[in-house]
Amino acid sequence: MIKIKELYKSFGEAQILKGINLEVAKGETTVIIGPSGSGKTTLLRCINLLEIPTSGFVSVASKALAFKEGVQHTQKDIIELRKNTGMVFQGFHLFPHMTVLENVMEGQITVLKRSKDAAREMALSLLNKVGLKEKSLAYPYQLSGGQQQRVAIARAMAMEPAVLLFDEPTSALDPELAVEVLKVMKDLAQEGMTMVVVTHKMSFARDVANKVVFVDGGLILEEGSPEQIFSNPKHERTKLFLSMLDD
Amino acid sequence: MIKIKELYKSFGEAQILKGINLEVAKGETTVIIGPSGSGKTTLLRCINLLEIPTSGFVSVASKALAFKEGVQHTQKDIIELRKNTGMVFQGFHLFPHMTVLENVMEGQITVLKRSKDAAREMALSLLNKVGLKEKSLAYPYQLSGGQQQRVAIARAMAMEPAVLLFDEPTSALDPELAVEVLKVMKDLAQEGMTMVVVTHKMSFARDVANKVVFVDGGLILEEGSPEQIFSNPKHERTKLFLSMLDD
Amino acid sequence: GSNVNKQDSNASPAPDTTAKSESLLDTIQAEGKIRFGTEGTYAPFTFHDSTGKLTGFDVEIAEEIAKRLGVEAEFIETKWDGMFAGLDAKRFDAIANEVSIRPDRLEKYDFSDTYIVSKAVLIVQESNNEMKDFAGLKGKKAAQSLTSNLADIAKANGAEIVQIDGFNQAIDLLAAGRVDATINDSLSFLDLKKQKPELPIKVVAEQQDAAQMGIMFNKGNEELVDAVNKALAEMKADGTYLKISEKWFGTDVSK
Amino acid sequence: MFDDRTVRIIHILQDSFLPLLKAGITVTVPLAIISFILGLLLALATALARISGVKVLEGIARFYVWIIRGTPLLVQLFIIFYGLPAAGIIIDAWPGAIIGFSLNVGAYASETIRAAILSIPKGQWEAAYSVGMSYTQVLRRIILPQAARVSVPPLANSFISLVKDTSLAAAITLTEMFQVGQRITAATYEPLWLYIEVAFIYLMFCTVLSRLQNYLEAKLGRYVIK
Amino acid sequence: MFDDRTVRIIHILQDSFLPLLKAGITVTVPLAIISFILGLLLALATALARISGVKVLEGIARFYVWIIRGTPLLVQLFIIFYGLPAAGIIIDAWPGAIIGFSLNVGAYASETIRAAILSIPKGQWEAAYSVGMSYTQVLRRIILPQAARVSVPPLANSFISLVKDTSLAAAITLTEMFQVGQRITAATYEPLWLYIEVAFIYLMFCTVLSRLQNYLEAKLGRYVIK
Ligand SMILES: Nc1ncnc2c1ncn2[C@@H]1O[C@H](COP(=O)(O)OP(=O)(O)OP(=O)(O)O)[C@@H](O)[C@H]1O
Ligand SMILES: Nc1ncnc2c1ncn2[C@@H]1O[C@H](COP(=O)(O)OP(=O)(O)OP(=O)(O)O)[C@@H](O)[C@H]1O
Ligand SMILES: [Mg+2]
Ligand SMILES: [Mg+2]
Repeated sequence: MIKIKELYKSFGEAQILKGINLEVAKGETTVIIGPSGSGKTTLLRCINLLEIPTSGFVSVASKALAFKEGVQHTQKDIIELRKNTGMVFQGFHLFPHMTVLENVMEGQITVLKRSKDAAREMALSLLNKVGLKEKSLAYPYQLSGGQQQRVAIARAMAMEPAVLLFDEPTSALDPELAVEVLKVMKDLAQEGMTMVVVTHKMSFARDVANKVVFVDGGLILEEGSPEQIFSNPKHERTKLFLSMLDD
Repeated sequence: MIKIKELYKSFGEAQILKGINLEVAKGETTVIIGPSGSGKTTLLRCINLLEIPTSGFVSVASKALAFKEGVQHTQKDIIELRKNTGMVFQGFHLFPHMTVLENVMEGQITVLKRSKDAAREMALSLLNKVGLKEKSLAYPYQLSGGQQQRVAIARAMAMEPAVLLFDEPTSALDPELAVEVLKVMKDLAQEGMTMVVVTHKMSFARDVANKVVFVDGGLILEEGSPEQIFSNPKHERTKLFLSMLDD
Repeated sequence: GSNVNKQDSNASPAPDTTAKSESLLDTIQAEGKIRFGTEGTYAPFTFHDSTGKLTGFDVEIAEEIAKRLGVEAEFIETKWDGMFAGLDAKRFDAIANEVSIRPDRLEKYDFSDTYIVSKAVLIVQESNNEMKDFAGLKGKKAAQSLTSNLADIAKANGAEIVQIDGFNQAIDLLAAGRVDATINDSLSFLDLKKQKPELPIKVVAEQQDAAQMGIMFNKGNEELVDAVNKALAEMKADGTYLKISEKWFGTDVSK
Repeated sequence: MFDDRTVRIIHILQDSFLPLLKAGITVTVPLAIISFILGLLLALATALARISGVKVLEGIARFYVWIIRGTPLLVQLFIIFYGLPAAGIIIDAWPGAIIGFSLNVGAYASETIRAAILSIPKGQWEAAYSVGMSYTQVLRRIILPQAARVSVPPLANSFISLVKDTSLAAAITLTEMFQVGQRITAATYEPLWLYIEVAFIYLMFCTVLSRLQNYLEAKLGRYVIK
Repeated sequence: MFDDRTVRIIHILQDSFLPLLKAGITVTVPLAIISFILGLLLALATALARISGVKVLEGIARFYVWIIRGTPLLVQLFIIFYGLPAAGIIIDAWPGAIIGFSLNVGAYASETIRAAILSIPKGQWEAAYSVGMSYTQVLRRIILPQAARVSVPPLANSFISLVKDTSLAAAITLTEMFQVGQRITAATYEPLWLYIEVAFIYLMFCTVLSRLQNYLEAKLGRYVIK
């Protein structure tokens, strides 16, 4: 579903991603862990092209793009690839001037050109799924963080992307509120959604991930099944990092 | 060191604290846990009078105030009690227009009327203690979250308060950065600082707390040693809550 | 006998207690200066010469009046609206600014005797051969400042008035072809032609005795008005007036 | 009870009220509204040019704001009305005034709008891009509605200033309310009282605007916590 | 090469430059600076009154802002200079102009400052209170320095407007730069060119102000990420 080859990304002088290779199979959930500043967020942003990679190859579902310095892709190509992904941010980033329902309808109407009615129906069924149907007419500020994040997931899903990307979706939430968001994500995984999740919720990784990827210094240091990584990490660096996460 | 009796606090119609009784002995560390919205933050804010209690009795070190509806204490009384406490916020709230050093000097100069030299000396020694002496001249935006929180601790300590209050000091931090802040707090506890800490870092509570207090619905539901609370909670509610925290 | 001299006013006791009853003329002579309101932007009557000094026909007449009252003339420059408001507020004692003596003004203010009589001229573009007299204004656009009596002449001849702030603006409008004509003071026109001979405008008609100008005062200052009239009469009699008139216009403008 | 002068002034004020109000409603108000709307469009374009990242556009926008903010509105009107005819461009008073005032609003308001757009968190752009929106869609649907809320108070300031600045239109022969006041003054010689009356009518207009400002602030702000 | 008219205009512009500049430097600039400083103090007091929570103070502040924003500056100057003497209050042109312009700056800028103060996160107040500071200390040491940064661009707008608005002082007998321009016009009959020259000098002053604005924005913003 996702194929990334030799992905490099620099900001000015600073090289942040230094040749990432990653494949995610359809229906699988991949969890990315790694120290702060290692490039996890940058990697996700390169997958949906919020950042344009310096060089390398990115393909999601049917759409693939190769990047080189000096080569610019059209706005159209970028949007097309981006449409195959949905993104859920640490800070939710709901549109504050729209109701919950409008948040979930917006992209369907402007991007997918669905009719209002179709968009509303889709939105309501997704809100139902994340347990927020009765909050349809509320504004984001009237929701708790956990509720906001569930709306953000519904908003991303409404575009029917091939892959959902999550960047620390629960780290801004109290433990209690995190639980409800993780539950929704777990359900999605079980329904066969392809997902890439940056998170430090180890219990989620253990229960849900098909693959855990440890990123350090802009490189994938080690990847494998959750058991492999958590119980039997190959690298000292991984061991040290995991020791800091134990609650 | 702290004595709170029958503390009530309402915002308009909503009663948030419903009769809190709490004592914290000198040199002890008390950890407060409880679900979101239970009133933990409000309790801390009532101790240093960022919120004025609706009724009840609050004493910190040598200063005590009784509150009743209709009775207003003077600005002077409030500041005097407040001076006995230092507060560390979830969001750090450093003064962005001042360097690290100036942040730690500010209160000493304006409130304690120390000389600039004395304030600087004190500030440097505290910054040294939290491991940030070499960042003295940086501005807050140039620091990581963990570093900012350590400066906030130094800023609170510079006022030499009798008690330090912490409101989820690490919940805005990555696990790695949280570690460095928790270490500083642990050192303080070992040096005999009196502290009240709202946190969900259970390992910290287990290692450092003399007492754990579980707050729910504006009341203290249960309190005891960490072992008591974590291994043998009396209430179902406490058990349920703790089950959500296991990573 | 209202011309009180300095000794008289010095003789009046305790000026602060009787300040109310003291006449404006007394005050002027006590202070040794008379304050004139003037625009300072209306050549050649009241304007600043190339060195920046306030001068002009009205200014020199006012100075001469002051001299004959035995006081200094002080000029306070303000806009046209501020002129009336300033006199009302007693910011100055009189106005020397080519103010024409009109019945409506006389309702609220007093005037001195006439010190200049203006002829109104009809000014059009050089290329305009249709308009030959004031009657030709009918249905045409004339740029006029509404505060002047020249606007009344234009209106009386059936012109559509385009309101302007001053002569300059009228000339701009005329030159830009935005209006067909303007009626103005012949003396201003001559001064303009002196400064800008290349301007493609011309005079096609003249009207005698269009207006009589006087120094303007608040009502209730008869002593001062009388004193000023006396000074005007004296300067006309001894030739001083003629000298000033010829200096600015090369002719006697009192008739 | 009242002396003659007072009676006279009361009469003048009574007689002048309707003519003044009429000039206000037929000239001052439409001039202000039309110029403000056009000016806002210009301001939006200028603000977008300023943050476009395209050097040439940025340069043009900067230059425009610099010239217009740096020179008096009266002079700008003069140049449009008396200067352009020399270059063969003859614009009537009404369009001339609208052009002048719009250019002015455009320059000042562009700074406000630019600041408002920049104040919307980057996360909003990214969230909107991440659902596949194009630049224009993001701007129209997500950013501008939020920027509108932030910019209402300063734009209201601009609008209220504009209502009063329209009095400069008299300099280019447009007879607006202030000018009517001056006409009446020319016949009645009571400038101070007429000015106060004119000020009173401006105050009425501006009070309506302030109300509108409060209404818009409340409406656009319904989705934020007070 | 040049025709007579051109040569004449060039001479006029050359001769008038120094007198204009002198009026600008001795009247326009000091008038604007003094009024702006006093106006800022007034604006600060008004803004604090507006957010004080004391109903009476809030009411007074609101009323003041409403009256001043709602009526033309020219009328305010008129009332101060020509109206107050009727009540026995005689104020000279300079102090009168300074009072008028300060009151105006005070009203408009108070809205800016109020918004800026409210834009500082509540956490800053609380952090400062929590180290034991009093209201005034928090305001002076923590809030205002940060609010200053936010309010530089809109206050710069106000200052730049003020520089040009000082031309209204001519109506109350203060001969500032614009009036000097009109004087020269009266003798030379070249209003358009004189106006352009005057505009050029205003532009110079305003350019300096824009530079100052950029400098202040950079200096006060040194502690935030770009
Ligand atoms: N737009 C940018 N310009 C310059 N540097 C950037 C930019 N975005 C990220 N970086 C830098 O890239 C590095 C990696 O950042 P990234 O956000 O990908 O890390 P991360 O692994 O997500 O860390 P965290 O766990 O803290 O979120 C950091 O050093 C960061 O400062
Ligand atoms: N200023 C206020 N006005 C009105 N209600 C308030 C205010 N501050 C807090 N509350 C309400 O009081 C309740 C308790 O809030 P508090 O912040 O003390 O909870 P908490 O235990 O700290 O929760 P969390 O874990 O989410 O920080 C919440 O319902 C909250 O909405
Ligand atoms: Mg990240
Ligand atoms: Mg809390």
